[in-house]
Formats: sequence, C-alpha cells, structure tokens
Amino acid sequence: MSRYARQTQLKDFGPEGQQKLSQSKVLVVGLGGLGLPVLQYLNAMGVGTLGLLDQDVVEHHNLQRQVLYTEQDVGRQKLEVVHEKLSAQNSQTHFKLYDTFLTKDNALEIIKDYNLVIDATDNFPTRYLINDACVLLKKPFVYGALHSFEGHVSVFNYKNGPTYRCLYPNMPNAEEVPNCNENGVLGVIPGIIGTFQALEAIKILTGIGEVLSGKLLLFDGLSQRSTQIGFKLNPKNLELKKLQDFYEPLDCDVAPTITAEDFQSLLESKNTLTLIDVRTEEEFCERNLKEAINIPLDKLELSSLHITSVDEVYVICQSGKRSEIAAKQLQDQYPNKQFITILGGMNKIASLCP
Amino acid sequence: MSRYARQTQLKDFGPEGQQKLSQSKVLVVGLGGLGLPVLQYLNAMGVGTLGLLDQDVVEHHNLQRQVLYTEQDVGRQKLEVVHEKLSAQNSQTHFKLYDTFLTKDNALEIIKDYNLVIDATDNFPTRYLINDACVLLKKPFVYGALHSFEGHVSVFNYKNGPTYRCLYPNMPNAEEVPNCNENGVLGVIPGIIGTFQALEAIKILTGIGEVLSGKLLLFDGLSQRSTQIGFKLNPKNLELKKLQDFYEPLDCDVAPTITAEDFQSLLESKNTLTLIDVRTEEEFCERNLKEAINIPLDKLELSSLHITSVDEVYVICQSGKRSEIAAKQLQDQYPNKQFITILGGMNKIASLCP
Amino acid sequence: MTILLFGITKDIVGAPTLSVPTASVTGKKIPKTVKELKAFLGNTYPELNKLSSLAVAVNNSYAEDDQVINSYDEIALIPPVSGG
Amino acid sequence: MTILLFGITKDIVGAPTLSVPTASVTGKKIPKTVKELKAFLGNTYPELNKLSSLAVAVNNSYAEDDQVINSYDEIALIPPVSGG
Repeated sequence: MSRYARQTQLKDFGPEGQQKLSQSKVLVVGLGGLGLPVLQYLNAMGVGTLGLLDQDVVEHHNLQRQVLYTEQDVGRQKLEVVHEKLSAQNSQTHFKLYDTFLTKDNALEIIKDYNLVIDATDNFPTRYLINDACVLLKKPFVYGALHSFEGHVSVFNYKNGPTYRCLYPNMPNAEEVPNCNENGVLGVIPGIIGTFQALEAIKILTGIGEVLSGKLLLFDGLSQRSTQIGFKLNPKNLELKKLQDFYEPLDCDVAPTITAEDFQSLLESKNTLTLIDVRTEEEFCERNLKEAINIPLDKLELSSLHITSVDEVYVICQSGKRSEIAAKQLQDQYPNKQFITILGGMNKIASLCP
Repeated sequence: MSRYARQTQLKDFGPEGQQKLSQSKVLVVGLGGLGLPVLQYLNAMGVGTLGLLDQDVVEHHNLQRQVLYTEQDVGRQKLEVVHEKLSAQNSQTHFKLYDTFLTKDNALEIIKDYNLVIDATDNFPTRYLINDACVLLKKPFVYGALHSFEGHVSVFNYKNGPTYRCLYPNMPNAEEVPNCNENGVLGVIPGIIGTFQALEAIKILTGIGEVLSGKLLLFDGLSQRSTQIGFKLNPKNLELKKLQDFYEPLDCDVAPTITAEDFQSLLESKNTLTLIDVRTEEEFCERNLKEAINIPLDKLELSSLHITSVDEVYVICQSGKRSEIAAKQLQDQYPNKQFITILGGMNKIASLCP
Repeated sequence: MTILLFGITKDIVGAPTLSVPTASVTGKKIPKTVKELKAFLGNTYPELNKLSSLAVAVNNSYAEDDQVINSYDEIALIPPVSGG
Repeated sequence: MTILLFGITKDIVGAPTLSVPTASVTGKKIPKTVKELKAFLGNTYPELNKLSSLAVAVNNSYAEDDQVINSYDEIALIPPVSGG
C-alpha cells in the first residue's frame, strides 16, 4: 500500500490532493507549542517544502507542551532538533531553515517564496508583522493563538478576505495583555489548536472543504466547545503600502529596569558607565545627560556597538517606552551584555533635577 | 522555571492538578493514529503511569498520520518504538507495556489497575470489549473514532453515566461498515480527535471543566464544525454481569477467501491439503469433509497447530461466518501461513454435491 | 426538514445534508416519527437500510424510533465509525 | 443579556459568563449599544477598560461600537490572545 494511501483513497482528496500537497510550500513561524503539531502533521501528510523559522533553544519548561522535544534536547537549537526529527519522519520533504526571528527586514524576502504561512508565534509584534507582510505579498496565513484553556484559529488574507487587523486593528499595549510568564497554557491546548491550523492549511492547499476565512474559531477546552464568530473585511486593511517602521517587541523576556532615582545615585557614585540615548538627534540636542551616547532607535539596528569594558549598558529615551524596545533589541544582538532601561526616561530625570 | 510551570500557574489547574496527574494511571489501547497524540500529550503533561497496549508493527502507510514513527521505525514493534520515544520525552513517567491485543481473557486483568482507559483502537470488537470491561470494572473510558474527514469523541461510563452501548447497543455487521482499506482518513484528523481525547482524560483526572459524559462530540473537518449530541443512560447497559463469550474481530485485514466451487475443484486436483473445520463437534459429526480436521472455534485459541508442510490452510464452518473469524485469529497466531476461508461453508458445499 | 449526515451516511447520499419535503405536495407520505423517517430515507437510499446500528439525533439529542418529528427539527444521522 | 467571556476577560471577571440586567429594575441605565455595554462593564470591572483592543461579537458576528443590542442577543467579549 502506498505511503499516503489512507488519504488518497478519500474521494474528496484523492491523488490530486496528494499531488497538490507535494508541490506546496509552507512556512511555519515559531517552533513552539503550535508549530510542532502543525509540522508533525504537515510533514506526515506529504507537504513538499516546509520552511522552519525560529532562533530559540529548547528549555526544560517547554517539554510540558512542545511534544517533539526530549529531555536530551534541552539546550539545543530548536531549529536543529526539529529538522533532524522531521527529516527522519519524512525524507521526501524539502526543508528550508531560517536561523533567525522574523523581522521587518527579512519578513518579505522569506515569505515571498511560500504558498502560505502558519502563524505559530507567541507574541503580538510577530503576529502583526506576519499579517502585514502577508497582505503586502497577497499570501494567506493560518493564525493560531492560546490563552490558558482556550485558543483562537482563523485564516486571514485568504483570497482577499479579512485580515488579522479586521479583528484587532492595533496591537494591544504591554499593560493590557498578560506577559508570557503570567499567562500559562494547559499542555494539550496547543496540540488541539495546532492540529486545527494544520487542517486549515491542508484545506487551503488542496481546495477541499470550507476554509475558516472571515470566521474566528474560539475553542474553549474546559467546556470542549467551539464557537465561530463571523467578521468582515475592512478594505483599508488591504491598502497597506509597506511594513511599519517598527513592530514593538512585546515579547516575554522583560528587559531589566532601573528607576530614575537609582540611576541618578549610580551616576553620582560611578566614574564611568555606558548610557545609550535612543531619542532622535533633535530631542537629544534639546536636553541630554552628558554620559549619554545618542543612537536614535531607528538607527540602532544598523549601528555596530563596541562595548568591551563593561557588562551593563543603560538605555534611556524620553518616557521609557522606546528605551524598553531598544533594550530588548540590543539584548538579542548582544546576548553577553545586559541592557537596562531607565524607567520614566528623561521626563523622570528632569523631574528629579529641574 | 519548573517543568510544568506553564500549567501549574493556571488558577483552575494549579499544583494540585499536577499532583493529581502524577498519581494517575492511564491505559491507552492502540498505538495508532489516535493513541500517539494522546500519549505525546499525556506524557508531556506529566501523567504518572501510562499503560501501552498494541501488538502491531509500524507499516509504511502508517506514517501519513502516526506521527511518532519515522521511516527507520517501519517494521519495528510499535510498542518498543513508542516506549523508547516517550521515555526520552519524560523520564519520570512509569510505563507498563502490554505486548498483546486486548481480548476477553486479558481485558479485565489489565484494565483493573488503571484510573481510566483511552479507546484508541481501530475496530468495533475492541471498542465493545473496552466498553463492557470498563462497565464491569466501573472505570471511565475516553472514546475516539475516525471516518474520512470526521471524528467522534465522548467519555463513557463516567460516574455511572451513559456507555457506548447507550449510543450503539449492538455491534454493526461486517457488511454495514466499510472495512479499513476502503475507509481512509485525512492524516491530521486523528491528531485533532486524539488531542481532544487527551484533554478529556486530563479533565477527568484533575476534576477541571466539564467532562463530555452523556455527550457525543461530532467533529467535521471539512466544515471545521463540532456538534454535540446529548444522550442518556439506558440503565440496563450497566447491568452487565460478565464479558460476552465472543467479540467478533471485524478487523481490517480481510482474510482471503475461496468460493465453494473453486475449493471443490481444488479438492479433486490436489492430493493433500490442510483443512480446518471450526464448527462444534456435534455439527462436525453430522456431516463433514473427509480432509477436515475439527477444531471448534472456541477451542482454537488454546490449540497449538503443527502445520509444517504447507503454506496454505483452508478454514470452513457451516455458513462462512465463523470460518472468517477463525481465519483472522489464526492469521494473527501464525503470520507465516495463509488462512483461506471457504465462502458459504458446508451449506454451500452441500448445495453443490447433495 | 434538514438532515445532517455523518460518517457512511454522508458517503451513501453523496452530500453532507439532505432535505426532506414536509408538505405533502409530492403526494408522498411524510415521515412523522424517527422510524418513519428511516423508512422514508431507506426507500430513496436502499444502502441506508443496511445500517442496523444507526443513531439519530433530533435537535442535538439522541432519539428513539418512536420520537415524533416536525418540520422545524434539525435531524442528524450518526452511524458508528470505527477508524483509529 | 448573557455575555460569554473569553481570554483575559474571563480571568478579570472570574467566570466564563456574565449576566447584564435588561429591565431597569436596578435603576441603572441599561446599555443599548456595544459601546454602552463596554462602558457599563468597565464600571463594574475597571480592568476591562484597559483593553484597548477588545473585539465584541453579537450573535456570533463581530460588532462595531455603534451596534444596537437587545436583551435576547448573545454577546461575547473576545480580547486578543498571544500565546503559542
């Protein structure tokens, strides 16, 4: 019996469905709770090309829901582990590996080669980035997200259908959404939502069934109920011309902070410290701390820093918002240093010493 | 962060939920499409003891939906492969291995040690056997079953709630249900139904949420809709005193058959052939073929056959029904021989040569 | 009267739903109970008659053969399924 | 009027559903639109006011702030969720 016989014998799928899968290219963004069940099934079923994108390593507390990883894998690159296991599962699949996070600089270039994207990330900035990139490239993407015992699934931007922004026009603030450490999830929920996502992907790729476009599926594990909410396209969400300048990384690693008061004392007691001011040149010229180096936030990624003598780098802006973003960005770029945000920024400093 | 932090931090689950899981014992009957996702998640989430029961080997066409198996595993015992992988995933889990199929002779003895059973089998006889054994032992079991793009989930016999027989009082005939070779399944459907089963198991074990007792969940993948059908206990289904004498193995491997006419010609042309008559001694004495050895069906399991000279063994009964059962049973016991059923049995033979 | 079809009944009918006329415009006898509905459907799709073990739900509840049905009821045919 | 709660709104309220009085027996002003409902709920659960990005569904359809609501409507609060 052929490898895919059990599905090719289905009248509504057939050898045609299999053929379509084998020629399909799917990018999975995120190799965590959602990405792994999606990949296990898409790979088993014979999707021809799978793009894997993640830069995390396996952590011990991932094992409770990220079922492809073993205890031995803790500390290894997720990308490497997943590639190894999926290759063993299906040697016919062509894998493309992206050892990176999705950013505004690489998103369009990476996504353009795929038929569809699976949003299996764990943070809003990447979800909005995927949405906007898919709108620009006219690619559908299968959205999945989790909260405790619940999950969301939908297909966005499918044949000019509604997008993620038609449900949630703007990214929520950091304060209104629990961060990942507070926000647990029952281990099996990502398995349910991830397999739902895989099913939607298969339907899109092969043309069978009804795609969850314009419908948000709400799954509640405690009552085992699925509810579908209909929603419409807001046409202005398709009128995107380019990506936003910035997708705020509200991610789970909260950057360390220092109060403006403590920072003042530090300034007085220490001879040298490294302080980066990420405001614009204009703002910087108006008022600044003499210890500060000015690298505006939008130039941060391009700048290369030479920080050799110290382990701690302080980051400041006007209110503390941009410095938080900057600190996280720098932390990713320079993992061996610690970047500390000054709470309240120059506003607070000014209020202390007028 | 502790291994299970992401779920112990959930208010409705907590360290108490984790503690309950670690002390729980779950038997999973069947290591196929449903059993694997159930096990991946129960094991990841920290269920203390997992019983694994299956006697199949991994086949190439399993890979399309049985996501724990790799190409290298084809030909290996499923039991061994699953044990190896789950141990690597969670070394704290205690595994009990049953290298057998569930039968009326071992079911009660095996099931009695568990808190609940996962019905992850692919055939009606085992489903009815699990139901009856769980009713006798007062154990809940989580039912899952598949058909093409659809699946069923329910929890039976939970706190004296309805049983499988309250939905389907009697086992369907072989003719009314498509056999497994005709009856395909889209690869991802068992992932969805299996994770639903794992969720129900977790709810039963920890007491959170509403258990799907008295409700049959119908999942339709093509429309991505779940429907719940309410049903009631028929109290006489709890009045079972013992297992049935026989659970007809309507399994997927259709035994090869020969028409009575062809068998007659064969008898005339061949000097020797091996023929087993599985009717009772009484029936056998009334009329038999002189080539036949009489081993009544109910004694077949206990008999040990010494078939050395031939590869093909013919099996006959009165109408062809018992011989079909016998042939399958023999096939499992002696996989290197081929057991062929004579269609229509002695009735047909009699009509040919009165 | 709309009938949702599951499992093998969907395969037999060749569609996920079925409409049964409830006004007697067709001159046919209109099914008034679950049992009559089964017989009615078995006439059109004889393969359905083979299903000795067919559950029927009326408005999302399991229904016995003698249950009365009305034109506004939502009915589902739910045969047993075996795959794993 | 019954309100189904999802995500963080369920955590804020501490229950999966919420009942809003629709007769003015309580003397309070009764919400007539989605916007009024949000304000009404925000009064009782101030943490709900923080949710700048809260979707509301009326009878399983996404609703804008100006949509009129009635006592028999089924309403759901659906904040964005981020976990993966």
